[in-house]
Amino acid sequence: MTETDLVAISPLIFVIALAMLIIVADIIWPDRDDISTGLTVAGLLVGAGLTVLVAQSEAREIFAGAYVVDPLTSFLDVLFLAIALVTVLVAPDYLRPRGLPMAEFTATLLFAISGAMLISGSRDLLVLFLGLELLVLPGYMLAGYAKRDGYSTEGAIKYFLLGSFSSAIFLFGLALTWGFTGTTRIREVAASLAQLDTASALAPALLMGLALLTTGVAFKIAAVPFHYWTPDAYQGSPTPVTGYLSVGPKVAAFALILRLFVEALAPIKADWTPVVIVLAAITMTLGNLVALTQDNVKRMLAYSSIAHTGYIMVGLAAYAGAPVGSEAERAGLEGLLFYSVAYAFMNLGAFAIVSALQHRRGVTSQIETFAGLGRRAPWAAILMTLFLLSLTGIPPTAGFFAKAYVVLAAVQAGGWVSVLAVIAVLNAAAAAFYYLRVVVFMFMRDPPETARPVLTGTMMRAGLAITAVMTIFIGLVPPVTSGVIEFARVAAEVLLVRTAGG
Amino acid sequence: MTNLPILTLITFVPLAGALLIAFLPRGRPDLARWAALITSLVSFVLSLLLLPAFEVGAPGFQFKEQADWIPAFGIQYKLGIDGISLALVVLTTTLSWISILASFGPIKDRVKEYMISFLILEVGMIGVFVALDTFLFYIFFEIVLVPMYLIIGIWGGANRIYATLKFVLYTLIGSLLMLVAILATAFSFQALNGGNWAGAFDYEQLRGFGFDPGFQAFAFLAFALAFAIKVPMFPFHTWLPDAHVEAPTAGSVILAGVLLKLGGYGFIRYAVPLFPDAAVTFAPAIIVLSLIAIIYGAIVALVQPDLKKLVAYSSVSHMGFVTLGIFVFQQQGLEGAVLQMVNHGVITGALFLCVGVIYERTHDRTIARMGGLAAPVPVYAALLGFFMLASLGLPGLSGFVGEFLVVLGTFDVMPGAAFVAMLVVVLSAAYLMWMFQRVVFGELSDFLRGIGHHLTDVTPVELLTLTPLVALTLLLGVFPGLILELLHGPVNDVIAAVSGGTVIAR
Amino acid sequence: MSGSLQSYLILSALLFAIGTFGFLARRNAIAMLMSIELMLNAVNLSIVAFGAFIPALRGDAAIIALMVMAVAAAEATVGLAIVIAIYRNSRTPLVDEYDRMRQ
Amino acid sequence: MSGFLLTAAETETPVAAAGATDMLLVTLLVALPLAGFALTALLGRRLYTKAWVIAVPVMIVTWLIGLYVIAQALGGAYGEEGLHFTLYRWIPAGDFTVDAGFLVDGLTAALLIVVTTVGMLVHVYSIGYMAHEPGRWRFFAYLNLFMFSMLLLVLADNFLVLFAAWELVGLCSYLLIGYWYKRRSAALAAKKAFIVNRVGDVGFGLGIMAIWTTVGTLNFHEVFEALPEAGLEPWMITGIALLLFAGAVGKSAQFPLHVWLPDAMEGPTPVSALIHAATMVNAGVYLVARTSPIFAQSPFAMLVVASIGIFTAILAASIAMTQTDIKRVLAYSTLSQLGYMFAALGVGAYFAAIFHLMTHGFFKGLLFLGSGSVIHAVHEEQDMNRMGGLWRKIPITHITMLIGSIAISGIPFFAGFFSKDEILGESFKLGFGWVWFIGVVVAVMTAFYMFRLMGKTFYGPSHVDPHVADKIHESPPTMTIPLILLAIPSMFLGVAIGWPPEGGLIHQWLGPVFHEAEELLGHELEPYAIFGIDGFLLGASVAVAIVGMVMAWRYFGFRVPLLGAEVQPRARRVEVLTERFRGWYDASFHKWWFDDLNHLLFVRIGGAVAAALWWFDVNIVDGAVNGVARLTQGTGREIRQIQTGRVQNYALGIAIGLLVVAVSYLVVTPR
Repeated sequence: MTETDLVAISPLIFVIALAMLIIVADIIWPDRDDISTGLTVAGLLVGAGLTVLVAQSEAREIFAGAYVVDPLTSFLDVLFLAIALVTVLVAPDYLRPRGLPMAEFTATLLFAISGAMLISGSRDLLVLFLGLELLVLPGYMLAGYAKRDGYSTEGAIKYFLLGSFSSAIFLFGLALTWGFTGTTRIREVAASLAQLDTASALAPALLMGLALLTTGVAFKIAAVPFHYWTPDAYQGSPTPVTGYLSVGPKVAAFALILRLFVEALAPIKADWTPVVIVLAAITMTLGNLVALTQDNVKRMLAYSSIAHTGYIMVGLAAYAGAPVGSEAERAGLEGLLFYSVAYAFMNLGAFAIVSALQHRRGVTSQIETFAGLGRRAPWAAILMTLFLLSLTGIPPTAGFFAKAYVVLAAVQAGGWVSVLAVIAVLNAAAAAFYYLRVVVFMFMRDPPETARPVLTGTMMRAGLAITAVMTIFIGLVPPVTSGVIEFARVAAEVLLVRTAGG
Repeated sequence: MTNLPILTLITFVPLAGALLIAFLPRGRPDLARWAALITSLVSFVLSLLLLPAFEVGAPGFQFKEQADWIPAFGIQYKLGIDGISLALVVLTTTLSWISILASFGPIKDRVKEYMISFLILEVGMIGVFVALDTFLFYIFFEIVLVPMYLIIGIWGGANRIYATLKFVLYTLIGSLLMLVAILATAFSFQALNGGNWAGAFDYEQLRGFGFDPGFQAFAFLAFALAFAIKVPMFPFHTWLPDAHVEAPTAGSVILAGVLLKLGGYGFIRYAVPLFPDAAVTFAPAIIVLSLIAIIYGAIVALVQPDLKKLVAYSSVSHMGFVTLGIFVFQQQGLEGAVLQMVNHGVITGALFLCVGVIYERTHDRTIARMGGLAAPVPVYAALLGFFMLASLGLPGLSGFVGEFLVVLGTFDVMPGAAFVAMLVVVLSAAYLMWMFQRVVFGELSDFLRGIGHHLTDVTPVELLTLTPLVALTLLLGVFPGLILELLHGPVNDVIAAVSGGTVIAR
Repeated sequence: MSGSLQSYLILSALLFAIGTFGFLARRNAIAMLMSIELMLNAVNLSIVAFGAFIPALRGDAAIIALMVMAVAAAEATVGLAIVIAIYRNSRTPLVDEYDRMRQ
Repeated sequence: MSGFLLTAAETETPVAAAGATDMLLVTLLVALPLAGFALTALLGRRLYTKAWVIAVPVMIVTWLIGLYVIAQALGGAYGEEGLHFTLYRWIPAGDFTVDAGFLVDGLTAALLIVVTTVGMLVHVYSIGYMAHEPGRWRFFAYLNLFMFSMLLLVLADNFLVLFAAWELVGLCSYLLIGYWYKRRSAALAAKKAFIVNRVGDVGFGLGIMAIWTTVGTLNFHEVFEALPEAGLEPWMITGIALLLFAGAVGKSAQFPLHVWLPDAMEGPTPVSALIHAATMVNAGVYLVARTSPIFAQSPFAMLVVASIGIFTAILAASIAMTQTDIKRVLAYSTLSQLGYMFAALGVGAYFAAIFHLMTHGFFKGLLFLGSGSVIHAVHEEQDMNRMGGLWRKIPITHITMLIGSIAISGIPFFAGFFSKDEILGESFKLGFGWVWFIGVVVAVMTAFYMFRLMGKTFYGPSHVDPHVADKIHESPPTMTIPLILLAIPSMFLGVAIGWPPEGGLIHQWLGPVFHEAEELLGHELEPYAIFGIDGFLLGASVAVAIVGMVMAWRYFGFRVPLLGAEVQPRARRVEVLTERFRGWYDASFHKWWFDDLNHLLFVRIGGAVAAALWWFDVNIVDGAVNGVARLTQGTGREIRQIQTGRVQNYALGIAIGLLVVAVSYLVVTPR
């Protein structure tokens, strides 16, 4: 351990420190939500700045190779911090009327984010596991944050029980992998696996481990059939938390996949590719089919987020299905990363609107509450439409480019993965129905008699502005688009170089 | 011309107008109306400026604009027009301002939003016709959906939500598959081009590239499905009657006048030249479907009780000529197909305007309740009659030449098909004249008598919307060369592509 | 030697399966939490076994096992907190009665 | 507009034997009525009662120009090929180009004589006839439009312009039949006329396409030159000819497309005279005559033309014998006479056909206008059973109509005598004995029904509504003067241009036009022998005509001692006759049930098919679409059930998922 190691990992340290600082500040100035909120926002911006400062164009291993700072780390960290920022901006308008304190919320959130950041640069199975636990444990707490709300706690306990269950499964998989390869270092795991005779069958124990790992991560990204917790946890959680849960842990879990499957398990990717392809197909299809029948917007978005997992998995499948060393491998990872960015903003935006509608207590997220929103709160309705269109994948929004990206990658990969491309777009068409149904309610139904205007605070507006701007800009402003693409490309490239290097 | 990016201007002036309207005060619908009208007129005038500057007979595309957009994939912002696009752009700008003007009266609720939707719609429509990059094309192609979705869904009739969702979902299924094909095409190009993305979405480079036949089949089918739904071809047409019935008048005008043309244009610009081998392979099937559409649409139109449905089914029939003309791969057929697109846009647009005029007064479109309109509203009756005649292909009016050329081209290739297509001459006369007889002739119906003094003849504004279309119908009927001369070059390119004139890129 | 590693691994797998069964079969939240503990401990057993039978892993194994225990403790803490919260709301520890949200 | 307007208007230099003046005048011939239409239509109501003030003068000027052009053409100023020039290029579609061009030759001129003259007279007549119609500006506008279309039709120099004009006259016919649009029957008749015509146009259109695809041009002269050398299979020529003939059958209302013409009588009478007797319905005859070089190459097609023609002649004549509506009798008579013309065309007697076209144009125009005058006199009554004894009350009408009836019946020295006799004679001499025989039978019937008409209208006992009877008076001069003017050619046109037989003016005029066809047919006619076969034929014609007249008189005339004693009251005798031929009478009276058949076929069955297809569209095609949507949602609703809300079930699902994944790794993996 050297000083430079600490510098390299400073964003992570900073976030953890920030979380502690907020707890302390809350003790000093209790009931001052504005302080904790302000601190968090400022801190997150600083953290993002730090991340950019320490960003490396080449992989920089620290702590004896247990952690790495490379473009992928930076890419993901910036994204995590942005997710946290938007969540924090959106939260007060929801939490305050319900008497839920901000400080604990932000601190918990920051711990979770630090876990995500730990995953993003992790090069060690153990660190990976630690990061994962650090990510999900605060997540359970956030899900049950409204502890007097039966829905919230119900969602939380389901999330917790199943989450722990899957963590145990995942851990067993890690243990088997570790025992089989004899190392926790990802690079060495990959090297060890690469030495296996590719023609002969793998040891059953390793395959069993692989199955356990697959199940574990599939749970975390909410892939069907490991998705059961998602709708209930999302619906029950306080809406800003739902927004966070639908993107933060999901993207982090994909980061985990990148580090674990794409880096460590790449040499045996032929073994897990078919499973990924099948999972991707049923994930998007089931998510969409069930979302079609939902009348609660929050729950509908929960199912929709399952479907989006499927779309992101198409990128993964493209990587997996592509011949080793082909350009399609990179394209798949780029698609995955690009999709994650787009998905993060548009989904956060959509949940932000749902949460803005619940400004007053007792307002549910039944689709009827959206009736006539176009008249009551035109801007909210327009933004919601934007997010929904983006989620549908209508150009020129970020969601469209993201979808195009993964589809392109899938097409490049060829074979069965290109069938996934077709399934993906058919799903997108079906999904249009339920997204547009919300638009129907907002613009084509009259508001109920009792409807009152929607109030949004400044922070909520800022949060909405960020998500909306990103949703539009990623698609429409060439420098932004190219920037994200380039960043994703560099990140993916690093991953591939290392994989190829063994 | 100077270096003025005129195509960009034409395309995006409406967007500027839409943004402007967004910031107009809510309580002043008149401002929104006028702003929209003026914006669309500016775009219209700009598009007219193209006419004198356009060099007839010059090969390739003109007024080209090109800029990198997403260099990582060679995606460009590339615009340009040839004769086909020029005709359709002018059609679009014309129908746009007419539609906006026609909305002045009928649209009273949420005028601002309506006008914004309409202007964005115009951006998409023009964009489709001027884009020379497949990705850009797709984006414009999809952008069109959203405002149309809103226009039908917000300002439409009783069953509007069903209709608009059906319209959007149906169209989306096709177009999303096309997206896959566009991306696959680009990738295919890139792979065969040594991994270089440059030009992978560039229409001019893709055209004549000579893709692998197996790939062509897949890509062609995906493109063709998208366009077949848009045109719409039998059996993908059932969204059209629903959408038309529910759409507000101007929506119907644009839907019939321009949106359906996106499909025809897509076939002629993309599906056929990019994948000529597959196009030839599937041509017989498409010809059969076109013939079915032509006859079937006309027969079903016969028994429609609703004026708009009748015109909608007539559109199915008329658009069948477009696809028929394209897929006989023969000069007259292709030129006729494009001409038919323009004509159908003008005539059917006008017919929907006419239906709108009567709907404004009676809030009804049921043919059975009409009758005897000739006496109380003679000018209206005359206009309806005029467009009815144009629609049934009376020579001297524009409908005739396009249809005739298509059938002629078909006859050249397969006389049997031409015979079937020609039967529509009788059928179209039957359904249109029967409609006309029931609506305009006879004694004034009890229903209309109940309308009383509200049953007024066309207002000056309505006259202003219909007169240009009358003029166009006459002009293009007597001087179809105005359009046809534009088409020789582009059409020859298409024919060259399918007749094996493809150059294998190296 | 590896034969005996295998037997440990089988044992740990069995334990893991028992834990899983417990998790699936029990309706009481606390009992389910305990099943998870059992699963984690099964993993720990395998880790320790690896450490014991493969010299190269000996050092890592201890650390990992400790780490897993720590994580298990943290998990239990959070879990119990949530269980208490939900018990307050719904007055039952039986999780299959928490089905207000479904479908 | 640099480029494209110029190219669009670019035309080949017209080849012209005559000067620019003539070209301008020919152009004016169509332009003037068009302008008249446009002005009248635009000014509309503002013309007040003088709705004719533009249309009629325009038509008179047109007529004068027409006379000049006719004189030039027939005087040989335009040479054998005729005056031929191009206005502009109408359709430039690659190698398919169509010019808006005009051709004036002998045939055109022959048609022009009828079209402009009858047209002008009908215009004048209409001033009086329509004097009490409130919206008559519309009528005059349509009339002008019709004149434009009809003149364009005869002047066109290629098939497509002809086709365009063909459709336009159909349009005018539609508009004018439906002039009294409030009357349901009128509206239906108008629609029927147009649609039935379009059935023929399907064939015509396809024929044009066939011509272009085989010879690559649509210009008359070029086609006729190229076709024999194109080396086509005979069946192709036959095909082309029959397709063209289909158009002619529709426009000239030949069997089986004859059903529209009687209904067309719903239009104002001047329209019936102009369009449905003298001009438009002749267009089919004109087309076949114009394309005679094509028909002449296909004996089979010729046979079809002759058969259809003569069959229509007898069919229509049989129906005419029992109709009671004065205009319908004339309409069926027109059908029958047109049948004669086609028969003539079919046997190769081109001159006779056009000759008959011209004479018929005048005398049938006269008869219609006369009937209009009668109808006017008895206050818009058309049923002959409610007329009678009018001959003293409206003498000018009576005399002129009598002249027309004599002309059509084929009484010597009146116009129809020459032309009809030429048709029958040539049929016989060219070896079509059966045509001749049926033609003679038709001649009897013609004379019979015409004098039945005259009898019931003018001579028989009056059944006029007593309220009306007192007020009957002769029509105003604007109506009677055209009658008189038309009576003149009805008397003398035959002798003027048709005498001597096979050497009259008509043969000189049309000689160059039919030269090619005659050569192709290779007909060798024996010289006309008045004391030989021709005399016999002539005698037969005259005899049967007189027989027909006398028979009609016996039943429907007033008593003339010489012509047979009156045993029973006339009405009773007619009844007896009717009863004796009950079946035939019914068939005739019900028009051989063609309308009922069509109603069954097209309205009933066609309607049912359309309704069935619509059902198919809504339930099957759209049902499939909605079915997919419903299926998708239904699947979603089913899958939803797995989300039970219970953690145990979820955990079980995860465990099963884990097992499946593990099994797939262990069993299904590629290695």
